[in-house]
Amino acid sequence: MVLGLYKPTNGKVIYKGKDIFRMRRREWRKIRHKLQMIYQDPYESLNPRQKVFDIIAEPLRLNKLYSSKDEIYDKVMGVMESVKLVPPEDFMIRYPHELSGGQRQRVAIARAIVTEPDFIVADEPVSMLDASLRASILDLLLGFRDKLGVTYLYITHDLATARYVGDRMAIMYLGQIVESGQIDELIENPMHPYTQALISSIPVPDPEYTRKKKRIKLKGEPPTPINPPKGCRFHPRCPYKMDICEKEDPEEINVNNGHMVKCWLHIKK
Amino acid sequence: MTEVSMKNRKKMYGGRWRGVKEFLKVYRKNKLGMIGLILIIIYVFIAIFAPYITPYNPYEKTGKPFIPPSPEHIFGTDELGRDIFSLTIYGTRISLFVGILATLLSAVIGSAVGILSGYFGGLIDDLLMRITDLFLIIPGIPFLIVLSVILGSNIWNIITVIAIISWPSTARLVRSETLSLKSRTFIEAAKLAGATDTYILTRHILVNVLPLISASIILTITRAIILEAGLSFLGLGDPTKISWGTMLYFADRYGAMFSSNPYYIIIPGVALSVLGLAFVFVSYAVDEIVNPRLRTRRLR
Amino acid sequence: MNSENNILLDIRKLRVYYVMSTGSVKAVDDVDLTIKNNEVVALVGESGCGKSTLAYSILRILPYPGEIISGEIIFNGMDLTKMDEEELRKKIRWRNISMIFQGAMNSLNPVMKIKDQLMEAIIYHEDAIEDVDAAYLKAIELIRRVGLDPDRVLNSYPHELSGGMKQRVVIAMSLLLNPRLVIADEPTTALDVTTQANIIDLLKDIQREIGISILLITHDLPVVAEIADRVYVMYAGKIVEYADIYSIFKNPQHPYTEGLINSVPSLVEGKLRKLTIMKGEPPDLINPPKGCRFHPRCPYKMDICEKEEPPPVKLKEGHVANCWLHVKR
Amino acid sequence: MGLREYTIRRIIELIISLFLFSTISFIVFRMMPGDPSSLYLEEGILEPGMREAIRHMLGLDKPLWEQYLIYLKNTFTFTFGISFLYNKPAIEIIFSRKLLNTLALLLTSHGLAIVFGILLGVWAAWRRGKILDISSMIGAFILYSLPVFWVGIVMLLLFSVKMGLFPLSGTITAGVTYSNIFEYMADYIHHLILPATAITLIRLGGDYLITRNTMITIIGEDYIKTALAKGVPEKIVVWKHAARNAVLPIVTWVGLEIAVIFSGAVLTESVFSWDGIGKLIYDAALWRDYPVLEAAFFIIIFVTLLANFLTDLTYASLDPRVKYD
Repeated sequence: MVLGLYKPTNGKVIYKGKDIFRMRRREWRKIRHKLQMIYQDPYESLNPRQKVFDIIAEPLRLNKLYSSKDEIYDKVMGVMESVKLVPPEDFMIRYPHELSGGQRQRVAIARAIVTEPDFIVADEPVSMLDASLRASILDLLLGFRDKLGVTYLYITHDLATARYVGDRMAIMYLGQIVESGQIDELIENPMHPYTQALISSIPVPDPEYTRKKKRIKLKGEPPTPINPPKGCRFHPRCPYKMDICEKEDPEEINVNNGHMVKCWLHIKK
Repeated sequence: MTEVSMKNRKKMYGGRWRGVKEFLKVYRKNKLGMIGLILIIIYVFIAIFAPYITPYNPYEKTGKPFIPPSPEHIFGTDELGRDIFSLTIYGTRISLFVGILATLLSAVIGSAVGILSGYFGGLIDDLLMRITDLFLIIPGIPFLIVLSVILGSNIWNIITVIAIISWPSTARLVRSETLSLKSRTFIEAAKLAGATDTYILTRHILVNVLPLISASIILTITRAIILEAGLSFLGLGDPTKISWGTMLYFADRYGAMFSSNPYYIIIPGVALSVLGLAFVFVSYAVDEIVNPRLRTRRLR
Repeated sequence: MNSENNILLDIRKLRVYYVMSTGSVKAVDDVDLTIKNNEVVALVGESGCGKSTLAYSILRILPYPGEIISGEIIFNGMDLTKMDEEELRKKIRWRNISMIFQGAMNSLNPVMKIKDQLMEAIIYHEDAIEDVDAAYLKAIELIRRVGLDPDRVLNSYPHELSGGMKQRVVIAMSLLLNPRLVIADEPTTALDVTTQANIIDLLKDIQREIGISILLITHDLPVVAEIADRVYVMYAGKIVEYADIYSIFKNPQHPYTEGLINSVPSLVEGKLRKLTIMKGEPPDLINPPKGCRFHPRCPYKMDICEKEEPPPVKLKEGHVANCWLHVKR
Repeated sequence: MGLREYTIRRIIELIISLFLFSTISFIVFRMMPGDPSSLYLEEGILEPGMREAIRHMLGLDKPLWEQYLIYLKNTFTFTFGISFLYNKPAIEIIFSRKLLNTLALLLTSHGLAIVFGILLGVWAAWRRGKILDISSMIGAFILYSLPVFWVGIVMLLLFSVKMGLFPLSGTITAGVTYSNIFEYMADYIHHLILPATAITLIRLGGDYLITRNTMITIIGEDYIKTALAKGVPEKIVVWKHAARNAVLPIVTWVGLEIAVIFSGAVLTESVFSWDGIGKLIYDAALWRDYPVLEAAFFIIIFVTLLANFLTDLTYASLDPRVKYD
C-alpha cells in the first residue's frame, strides 16, 4: 500500500512532500521507480520463465530509464556485481530454478536497487532463508544504505534481526501502531504491554541468559482484523486491562524524545 | 558501449534455446515418453510419405472383396476390394490433421478465456465461467451429431465442432493456473515496476501457464483423434476422405465381422489406438517434467 | 555416569538414501546419535540437511523413495530397522516413540474430528490400554493440560481451530500413550512469536513433569538455547559436532557450528554482535563435496579437508567434533 | 448459508440453466437445413401435395417466435410436442424404455468403473514405484487411448461371432415370450454384459489414473505420516485417512465428466444396437425430428445438471471444510 499498489480507505502516503494517491499519473510514473520492494519468498517473487538478466532489466525497460541496450546491459552487470552474483556473465543467462534460495534473494535485491531507489520496502527478506545465509543478505542491504543512501522499511516479526538492521521501530498490533521510537530505546525500555510481552517471548541464542529470563504470558490469540475489539484493540489479551481500555481507544502520546506509545497506562488524567 | 559487452550480449541471446535443450535432456530419460515420441514421428512420416509407402491406390479396387490377408494384400481387402493396408496408411493423415488442428484451436480459445477470466476476475470471470459451464454440460457426441447434420460433413466442420466441445476443460484449467500465478509476488513486483495488464498477461502469465498445461493439451489430441473416429464411425465423417473411423463405419455396415477378413476391423482400430497411446505417453512424460509431484520445492 | 542402561535410543552408522533414477539423495549418511532417558536432545541443521529424514527413519515412515540403506537404530535393546512391521506398529509407534510434526496445520486429517484422531492412537493399541473409557478420560485430561477446552476442541474439525490450538492438540496427542521419547520436528515454525513462546514453555513444563525424552529437530538456534540439554549439529547429511548445550553455544569447535551460531542476531546484543558471514550455500546431497562436506565454505580449509573425511575427535567428555583442525598429527 | 438456502439457490440456478439450454437448442435445431417435410419429400415418403398439410400439422408454417413460445410451453409442461417421425408424443417415446435402457447401461458400467478405478488407483499409489504399479499404469494408459466403439466391435467379433457367447444386438431377444420376470431379467442382463463391459473398460483407465494421482499427493501429506506414526495399521491409514481425502477430487471429476459419459453412450448404443437415448438422437437428427431431439437433449441436460447438483452435495457431505456459499 505504501508503494501505491492498493488504494487506502483513508489517509495519505506522502513521498517528498506529496501524497502519492493524489499525484497525476504522469507524475507518479516519473517517481515510481524511486520506490521499490523486496519480498519474503524468493521462490515466489521471481518469474520462473525469465532469465536473471531480464528480471533485473525489467524495471529499467518498463520505466524507460535508459535509451540504449548497451546502457541497460552495463547497468545490470554493475548491479549484479554489487550484489555479488559473480561472474555476472554466468548468472545472467540462468533461470531462477537454477539458483539457490540465497542467490534468488540476491537477484530480487538487484532488481530492487537497479532503478537507484530512495526507498525500499523489505518484507521479511531473510525469513525464508537458511540461518547461514541470512547474515550475508542483511549485510548486503545495510551496505546499500551506507553506499547509496537507501531508506528501508523493514517489515518483520523477528525482533532480533530488526534490532540488528534497524534505527527506528514501530510495533504493530491488529493494524495499529501501538508503540514506536528508537530501536534500542524501545527494546530496552518497552512501554506498551504488547511490546513487553513480545520482547519477553523472543528466545536469545544464549542458553544461560535465556533460561533466567522471565516471560510475560499473553492470554488467547490475536483476533482477526475484520472485527477488531472495541476500545484498545489489545485489551482482551492485556495483563493490565482497565475499564477504560474496553471503551475508548487510547491516543498516541509522546513519552520522551520521539518514543510514542498508544496505551492508557501512560496517559495521565 | 564496448566490444566486450557486445560479445557478452551475443552469449546471452545464444542462451535462448537452452531451456528447450535442457527439457529434451531430461525428456530423453523418460522411457515411455521416448516410445511415444518415436511412434508419433513414425506416424508423421507415414502421413507425409503415404503415396510412397502404399502398394496400391487406396481409392481403387485392386482385388476381390473381403480377401483375407495374402502376400498381395497383407491385411486383405474391403467390401469394394480395396487394399486395407493402403487405406490404413492414408487414414493417418486425417487423424493427425484433425487431432492436432482441433486441439490447437481449442487450446487457443480455452487459454484466452481462461487467462482473461482468471486474471481480471470479477464480472468478466463470472460471465466467462458461466459460458464455460454451459459448454461443459453439453453432451459432446449428441451435440456433434446435430451440428454435423446442420453444417454438413466436411473435415473443417469436424475440426470446428471438436474444438467447440474441447475448449471448456482447457479454459477451466488455464483459469485455475492463472489464479495461482496471479497470487505469486512476481506479478505484484511487475506491477510495481510499472507493467501494464497486457504486458503482465503475455510476458508473465501466458509464458508460465502454457508449460504447466502443455501435458493436458497433448492429452486433448488423443481425445480429439478418438472423437473424430467416433464421428466418422457414425457415418458423419467427410465422405471424400479416408479415415480410420470411416473405414470402421463401412466395416460395421457391410458386416466385415461375419466376412472372411476380420482384419478390416482390427487394423484401423489398432492404428488409431496406438496413435492415441503415443500422445498419452508424451503427455505423461511432459507432465512428469513440468509438474513434478515428487520434486518438492524445498526437500527437507 | 554414561552407563549403558541410561541410554534410551542409540543410532549407529545410519544411512538413509532417496533412491531415484537421476541419482541417490544421501540424506542421512553415517550418522551416530544417542538419547538418554529424560533428556532433551536438539538436532540442529539447515533445511535439506537430512534432519527430518533421520526422524522419519526412527519410526520407519520414510516417504517414497526413501530407504534405510544400513545402520542400526537401537531402542531398549531392539533394533528398529530390523523389526517386523506389525511389531513395530504395536510396540514402538506412539506407545514408546511418538512424534510432533512440522507444522501442526498439516498433521491433522482435515476430514476427521479431533476426538476421532485422538482416539485412534488408543483404539489401535488395545493391548496397551485396559479400558477405552479411561483412555478417553485421559484424552480429555491431556487436552485440558495443554490449556484447551475439551468440550469445544474434541468435537471440532481441524479447520475450526487456530494454528496455536492445533499445535496444542498435536502435543496432547503425542502424550496419549505415555511414550518414552517424543520426536518434535520444528514444533514452533509457522506460529507467531507469542504463540511460539507459549508452545516452548508448554513442552518444557511437560517434559519436566512426566520425565520423557525429547528429540527436538529445528533450525532455530534461539529455541534450542531455551530448551535443549544436548545438541547435535548436522550438515549435509552428517553430524559435524555434538556437545552439551553450554559448550555448543560458548565454545563451538566445528567451523560450521561456529559460523551458524555467530550468524544469528541476538535481541540482547543488537548491533554490538558482529555477525559472521558464511560464504557459499549448502551442497546438494546427490553429489556432496569430497572429503569434509563443509570444506568449500570453510574459512580454515586445509588441503586434507578436500581429500579425506575428518574422523570424530573427542575434545572432552561428551563433546565431539568431526574436523581436521582438531586432529593431532 | 445453510443447507436449505443452498439447495433452494441451486434449484433456481438449475431452472435458469434449463431455460437457457432450451432456448439454445431451439435455435440450433431450427438452423438445421431442410425441415422434415422437405426431407421426407426427397426420400419419396410424401407426395408433393401433402407437404403444406404436413407443415401445417407440425406447426412449421407459423412464424418463428410463435414456434418458440409453443416450444417453451411444451418444454416446461414436459410434453415436448408430437414426434414428426413416430407421430406420438416425444416424451412418450423417450420414456418408453429408451431412457431406462440408457440409464441401465450407464449406471452399471460407470458404477463398476468408478469402484474398480478407485480400488486399483488407491492400491497402486500405495505400492508406488513397484512393478505392479508401473504395469497397471501403462495398462490404464492403453485403456484410455482405446475408442469405445472399436472395443465394442472387437468384443462382438470375438465373443458373439466367433464364440457365440453373447447376443449380437438389442436389449432383449426378439420374438421371445417370457414366462416370468426373472427370465426377462436374465435375458436383459445377457444383452447388457458386452456393452457395459466395453464402457467399463474404457472409463476404468481415467478413473484409475485420477485416483492414483490424487492419492500420491495425499500420501505425501503430514497427516498420513502422523497416522502411520500413531501406529494405525497400514490398511486403515490407506482407506480411512488417505482414500477418504482422495475421493474428494474424484467426486468433482465424475461430476464434470457426466456430459462426456452421455457421449460414450451414443457410440456404444450404435455398435450394440442398444435401444437407448443415444440411438434415438442419432435417428432423430437424421430425420429432423425436432420434438424428439429437443426432448432428448432436455432430458440429458436435466440429468446432467441434476447429477452435478448431487455431486456437489456429496462433496459437501464428505468435506467438513465446505461452507455453502
